Amino acid sequence: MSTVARFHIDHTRFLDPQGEPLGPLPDFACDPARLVPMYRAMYLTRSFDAKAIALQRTGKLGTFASALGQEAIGVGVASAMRPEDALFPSYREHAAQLVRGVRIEESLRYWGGDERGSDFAEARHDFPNCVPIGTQVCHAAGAAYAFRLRGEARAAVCFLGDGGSSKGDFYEGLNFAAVWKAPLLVVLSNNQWAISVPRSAQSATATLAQKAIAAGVEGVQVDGNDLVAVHHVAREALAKARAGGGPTLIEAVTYRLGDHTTADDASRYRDPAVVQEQWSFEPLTRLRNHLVKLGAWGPEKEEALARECAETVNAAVEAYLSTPPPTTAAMFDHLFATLPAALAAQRDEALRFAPRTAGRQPGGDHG
Amino acid sequence: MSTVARFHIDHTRFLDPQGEPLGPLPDFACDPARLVPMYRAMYLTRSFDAKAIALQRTGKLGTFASALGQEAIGVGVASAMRPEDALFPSYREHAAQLVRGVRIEESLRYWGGDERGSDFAEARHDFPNCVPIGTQVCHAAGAAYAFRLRGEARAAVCFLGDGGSSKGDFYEGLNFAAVWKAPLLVVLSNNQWAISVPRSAQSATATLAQKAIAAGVEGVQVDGNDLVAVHHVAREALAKARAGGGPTLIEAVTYRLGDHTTADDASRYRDPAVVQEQWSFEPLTRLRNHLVKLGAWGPEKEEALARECAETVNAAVEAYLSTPPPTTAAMFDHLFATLPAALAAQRDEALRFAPRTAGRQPGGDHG
Amino acid sequence: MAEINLVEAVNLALAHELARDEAVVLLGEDIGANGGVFRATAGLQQRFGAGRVVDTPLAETAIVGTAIGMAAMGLRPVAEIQFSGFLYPAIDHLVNHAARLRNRTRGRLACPLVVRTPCGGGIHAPEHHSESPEAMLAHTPGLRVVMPSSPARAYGLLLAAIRDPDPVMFLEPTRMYRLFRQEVADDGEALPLDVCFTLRGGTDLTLVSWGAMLHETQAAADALAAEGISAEVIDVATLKPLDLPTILESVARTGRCVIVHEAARTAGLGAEIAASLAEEGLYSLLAPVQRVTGYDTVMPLSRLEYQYLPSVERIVAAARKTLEAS
Amino acid sequence: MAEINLVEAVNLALAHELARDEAVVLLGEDIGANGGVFRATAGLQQRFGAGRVVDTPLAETAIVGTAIGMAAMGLRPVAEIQFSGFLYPAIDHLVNHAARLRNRTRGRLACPLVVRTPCGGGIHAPEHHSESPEAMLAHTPGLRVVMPSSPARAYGLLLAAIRDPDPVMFLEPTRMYRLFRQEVADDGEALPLDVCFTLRGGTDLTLVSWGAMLHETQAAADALAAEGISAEVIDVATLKPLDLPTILESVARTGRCVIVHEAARTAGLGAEIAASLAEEGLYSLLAPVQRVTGYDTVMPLSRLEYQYLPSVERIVAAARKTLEAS
Ligand SMILES: Cc1ncc(C[n+]2csc(CCOP(=O)(O)OP(=O)(O)O)c2C)c(N)n1
Ligand SMILES: Cc1ncc(C[n+]2csc(CCOP(=O)(O)OP(=O)(O)O)c2C)c(N)n1
Ligand SMILES: [Mg+2]
Ligand SMILES: [Mg+2]
Repeated sequence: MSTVARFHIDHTRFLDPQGEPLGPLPDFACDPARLVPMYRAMYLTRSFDAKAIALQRTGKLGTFASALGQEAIGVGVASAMRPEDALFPSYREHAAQLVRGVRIEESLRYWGGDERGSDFAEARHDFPNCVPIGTQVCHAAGAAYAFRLRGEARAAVCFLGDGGSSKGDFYEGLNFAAVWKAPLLVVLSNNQWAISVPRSAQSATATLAQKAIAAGVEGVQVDGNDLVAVHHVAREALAKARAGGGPTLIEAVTYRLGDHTTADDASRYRDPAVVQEQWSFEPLTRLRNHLVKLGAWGPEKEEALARECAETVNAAVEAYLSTPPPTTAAMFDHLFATLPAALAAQRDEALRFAPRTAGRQPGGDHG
Repeated sequence: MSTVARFHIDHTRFLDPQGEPLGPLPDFACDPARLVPMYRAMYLTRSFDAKAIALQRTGKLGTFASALGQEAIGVGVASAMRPEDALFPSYREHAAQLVRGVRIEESLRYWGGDERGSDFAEARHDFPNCVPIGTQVCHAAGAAYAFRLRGEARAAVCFLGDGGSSKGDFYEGLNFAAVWKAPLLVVLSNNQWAISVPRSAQSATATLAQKAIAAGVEGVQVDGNDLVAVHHVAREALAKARAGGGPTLIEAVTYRLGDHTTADDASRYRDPAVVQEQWSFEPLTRLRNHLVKLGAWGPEKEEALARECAETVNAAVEAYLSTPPPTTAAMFDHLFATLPAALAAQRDEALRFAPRTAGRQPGGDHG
Repeated sequence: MAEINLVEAVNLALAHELARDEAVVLLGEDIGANGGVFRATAGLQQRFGAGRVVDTPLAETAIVGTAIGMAAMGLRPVAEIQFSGFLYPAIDHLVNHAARLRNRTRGRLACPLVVRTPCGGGIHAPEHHSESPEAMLAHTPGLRVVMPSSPARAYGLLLAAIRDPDPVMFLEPTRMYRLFRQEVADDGEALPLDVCFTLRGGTDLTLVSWGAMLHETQAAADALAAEGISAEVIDVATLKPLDLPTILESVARTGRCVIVHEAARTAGLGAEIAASLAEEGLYSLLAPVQRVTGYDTVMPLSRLEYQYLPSVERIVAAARKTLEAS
Repeated sequence: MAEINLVEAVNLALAHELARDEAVVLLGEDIGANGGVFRATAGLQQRFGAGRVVDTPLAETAIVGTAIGMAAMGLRPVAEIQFSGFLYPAIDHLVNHAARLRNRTRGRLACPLVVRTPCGGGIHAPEHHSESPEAMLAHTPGLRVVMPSSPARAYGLLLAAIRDPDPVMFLEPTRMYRLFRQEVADDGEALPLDVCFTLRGGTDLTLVSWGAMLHETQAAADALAAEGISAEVIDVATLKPLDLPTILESVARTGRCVIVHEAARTAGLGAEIAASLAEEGLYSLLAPVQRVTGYDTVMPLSRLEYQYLPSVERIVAAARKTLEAS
C-alpha cells in the first residue's frame, strides 16, 4: 500500500470576533480608504434587509430572503471583483449585488414579483438571482470558459449555499471549470442551514471546502464573518483565476441569523439561544471595532452612516412603490427576441382579459 | 491560517504485473480454493466477451460492451459479496454479473434487444444493466438505506466508470449514503476512457478515489488488474459497510483493452501501440502466474478450462438463439402491475398490426 | 369528524399509511422537524422517527434516485419535491428509471414510489414556485399522474397512490392547500385511481378541469347557472391514464366541451383531451372544443400571475363561445 | 454539388457556421477526435481547434448549463447531447434557465443556444438510445423545437437555429442520418424557422408528420396514390412554435387529417395538432382526425422496436378510416 495523493484544507481568519488582529494583516486591512467603503456596503445591506422584511410584513413585498449576518461575504468578494467580471448569485446575495451596482429598487422589484427587477441598469452582464439551487455554478463555469476562450482577463464569480453544495450541478460545474482551467471563483456561503436542514445533515464531511478536492481545484475555508479574511482570499483567488490558474472554491463559514425567508419560521426547528450566541460573531461589529482601532471610525460617522443608509433605502422604497405596474403584454414581450406569429393570438387574448384582473399590488407569503 | 483537515489516498497492489507478490499477501491469496474459482470466472468472462463480439459481427447480437482487460474488478468485487447483497451494475459489468449468477444467455438476450434478458433467474434482486451513466449510484444508495433501515446485514454494490464519476448523480448518491452511513460500496472502474474521452480530459484530479473526500467517505485506489488487491479492498469495504461504517469508494485502475462497444472504432482516437503496451498489465496472466507459483495451476488445467468455458458459452449461445421471439403483447404486459383500461385499445392495435412486422432477428450496430 | 383543508388531508393520509405499513417511508427536504414548507408532513417525524421520515440533503436527483432504490428493495417511499419547479432535476430518474423498472425487468423488480409535489400558481410565491409540469409527466409511459382538488380526494387518492404497486406522481395544487375545509374521515378508504369524478351534472356543456383550476371552473359553472346554463363539471383527477370514457359520455350528452388548465397550452393535457374528442367524439360535438389554459409563456412573477392563470371570465367567455356556435 | 446524407448535412452546416462566426463553439461528449458517435462533428476539431470544438466531461446537466453561461456571455454554443435519452439530466437547465433567461431579465441577457441531439428509434440501438422527447420540449414556453427530415432541411434549418437569437432544440432523427442522399449546396442559405414544409400536394386527405416518420408517411402516400387517393404531406419541421395556418389551410381543402409521430401518444405533439383542428378547423373536418403514434409504452429494446414504431400499414389503415368516415 502506498500513498498516492495528499490534501489539506486551510482556514483563514485575520480578525477575532472582537475585531482584534490575530497576527499580521494584509496591506488593505490597514487602509481605511479600502475598508470604509466595504463597511458602508455591509451597513447598507443590513439597512436594506431590515426594510425589506418590514415591507413584506406590511404586504408591500413578496417573500424575501435576508442576508442578515452574512454581509461580509458578499461585500468582501464583490469588492475584489472588477466591473468586467460577472456575478452569478443565488437569491441571498444582495450584499454582493449592491456592490456590483444593482439598485435597491431593482432588488425590491424582483422580490415584489416583477421581472423588471432583474433588468439591472448597471452590472448589465451579471446574472439575475438564481432560485434553482446550484444551477448557477454551471452558468458561471460556462461564462468563465467564454472569457478564457476570448482571452479576456475576466472572471466569473458564483455564490451558493451549504445546501447547494449537495447538488450535482455544483460538482459538475466545478469539474468542467477545473478541466478547462477556467477563471471561476465559487463562493460557498456556509450559513449552517438549508432552510431547516442543519449543516450536519447536509454532508458527512469535516469541511465543505474539501469538496474542491473532488474536482482537483484549490479549496479554502475562511471565516465568513471576517471581512478582511474574505476579501483577502477572494482577491487571491481572482488574481489566480485571471492569471490562468483555474478555479477556486471558498467556503465562507457564517451563520444565518434570520429566518430562511419571510415565509419561514426558524423557531420551529432551531434553538433561539444558539442564534443569540451567534450574534457575538456577526461581521459588522467586528469590522467596526477594527476601524475604530485604526482611528477611522467613531460614533458620529456611525450615526451619519445610519442616516444616510436610511435615506438611500427610503428613496429606493419610494422608487419601488411608485413603479408603474407591469403591463400584461410584458408576459409576451421578452419571451423571444421577436414574438412568433403563433403567439399573437394568445397575446391578444391576454390583453382582452387584462383589465378585469390587472393592477395587482406586490406582496405575498410563500417560498 | 490554520489547517483544519487532512486527507490522503492510498493505492493497493499485491501482485506485480508478472504475478510476483510485492510483499505479504492476505490469507485468501494463498488459498487456491479461494483463488481458482475467481480465475475461472475471469476466464469465462473473457470467453463470453469474445463470443459476444463474434455474434455481433455476424448480425446475431446488437451493440455489445466488452469487459476485456477489466475482468479482475467485477470478479474480485462480486466474489466478496454475499448472495443477499445487491448489485447495481453499469452496462460493462458482466464479470460481476456472472459471479452473481446472471446467466450468459440472459446477458445475450439483453444485448440482443430483448427485455427478458434482465429477468434474471438467479440474483433476483440485483438491478439490471444501467445505461444512463451514473444514475445507478443513487439507486444503490437508496437500496443501502432500505437495508440499514430494516437492520439487515446486506450491502449495495454499485459499479461505474471514470466517465461516470463526472456525473452529478455519482456525487449526490455518495453524499446521501455518507450522511445516512448506509452500507454502500461504489466501485469506480477507471479504464482510462469514456468512449473517446481520456481520463485526463474527464477530471483535473490526481486520482478519482479522492472524489470520496467530497462526501466525507473513505476513498481508496487499487490496481484493478490485480485480482488479489481488488478482492482484498472489496472485502474490507463490505465488512465495514455491514458493520455500520458507511460507504466506501474504490477506484480500480485498469485499461479498456477493447473498443468502447462494438459500435465504436477506438483506432480513430487512440494509439494502438499504447493499447498493445497495456496488454502486459492484463489481469488473467497475472493471476495465472500466481496460481502456477502456488502449484495450483498448469497447462492441463488451463486447457480444460478453455474447453469448459467454450462449452458453457456455446450452450448459452444455443439457448439464446433458440429463445422464442418476444411477443408484441410484451410491450404492454409489464408496464404496470395491471394494464390500465386506457391502454387496452392500444394493445389491441399493436396486436392487430403485429404479424406484418413481427419476427425480427436480434442484431444491430449503434450505441 | 373534523373539517380539514387539503394540506391537512395529505398529512392525514401520510400518517395513516405510515401507521398501517412499516414499509412506508417519507423523504425530502425540510419534511422532518420543519414539517415541510407547507406543513404537509407536520408532526410525522416526531411520531414515526427520523428513519422513516427522512430529511434529505438538498438534491432532487438523488431524492428520486434513492427512492427508486428503496422502492425496488421493498420499501414504499413517498418522496417530496418541495416545489414542482424543482422536479426537473429528477426527470431523468422518473423517465428513465421509475417508469421503466418493471418493464425493463419483465416484472422482476417493481417501483412502488410516490412523488408528491406542490404545483401551480396563485399564491404569490417566488420564481419557479408556480409550475404546472403535469403534461410532461403524463406524456411519459409508465407513470401515473394524479392531482386532487379537494381535501377528501387528496386523502383518498393519496392512500391509493401509496398502495399502488407502480410509480405515481402526486401533484398537490398549492392554491388549494388552504382554500376550503371539508369533513374527511380517517377511515383508510382509498378512492379509485384512473377515473374522473363528475363534480356536478349538467346538460348544456361539459367543463373539464383538474387541480386548483376547478375552483375557477366551478365558479364559472355557477356564473353560467345564474344565466340558466347547465354545465357539467368533471374533475379529471387521474391525469394519466386518462378516463376518457367518462369525458366522452358527458360530451355525447352535452355536445360542447371547454377544457381548463393552468399549464401552458401547447401539448398540454388539454390537447390530449381535445384531440381524443376530435378522434372519438367528433360526431357528438356541436361546437368546436375550447381550451382555456395558461399561455405559452413563462409563468410570470407574482404581479402578473393572475393575468396568466385562466380566470372565471375567460372560462365563461369560452363557454359562451361554444354555446353560440352552430 | 455533392450528394450528401443528413448527418453530413449537419456536419456541413456546423462547419459553415464555425467558419462564418467565431462566436460559434461546439461542445459535447466525444465530438472532438472521435467526431461524434454518429460522425456529425467529424473533422471539426482538427479544423477549428479544441477551444471551439470542445470534448466535455460526461455530464449532460453541465453541458447545457455551461452552454447557457457561454451563450449569455456572447458565444453561440451548439451543444450536442449524444442521444436524446440522455437529455433528461439537462431538462432543468433547459426549462428553468435557457427558456427563461431573456424573459427573466426583460431582454437584458439572451440565450442564443442550440442543443443538437439524435432522436428516435429504428436503428437497433441499445436501451435509452431511441427516445422521442419532442413534446416535452414543445410544451416548454421559451424553447423552439426543430426537427429536419432531409439533408437539405437539416442544413438550412441548422443554420437558422444557430443564427437564431434564442434557444433552439434541434432534434436529428437517427434513422434518417444515412437513409438517403441529396444535393445540398453549401451556400449558407438558412431555411425559415416556424413554418411547415408541404412535401407533396394532395386533395383527399392531409398527412402531417415530422422527422424520420416522414419516411413511412411518404411511403403511405405512395401506397394511397397507387389506389388513386391523393394525400397531401406536411413536414411540420418547426414543432414549436407550430405553423398551424399551413395545416389548417390544408385540412380546409382535404377535410381529413392523419397525424403521424413516433413519440408516445398521450400529450404528444400530435395531440396539439388534433386539438387545434378540433378548435379552429372543426367545420372543415369531414372525418375524425386520426393519430398514428408510438404507444403509451416504453420504447422497447430493438427486437420489438418496429412493432412500436408506426408502420406504413398503420398509416394507410388510418388514412382509409378517415376516408371511409361519413
Ligand atoms: C433545486 C432546488 N431545490 C429546492 C429549493 C427550495 N429551497 C430554496 S432555498 C433552500 C435551502 C438552500 O440552502 P442553502 O443552499 O444552504 O442556501 P441558504 O438559503 O442557506 O442561503 C431550498 C431547499 C430550490 N430553491 N431549488
Ligand atoms: C447520461 C449518459 N450520457 C451519455 C451516455 C453515452 N455513453 C455511453 S458509455 C459512455 C462513456 C462512459 O464512460 P465510463 O463511465 O468511463 O465507462 P466505460 O464505458 O469506460 O466503462 C457514454 C458517453 C450514456 N450512456 N449516459
Ligand atoms: Mg445555507
Ligand atoms: Mg471508462
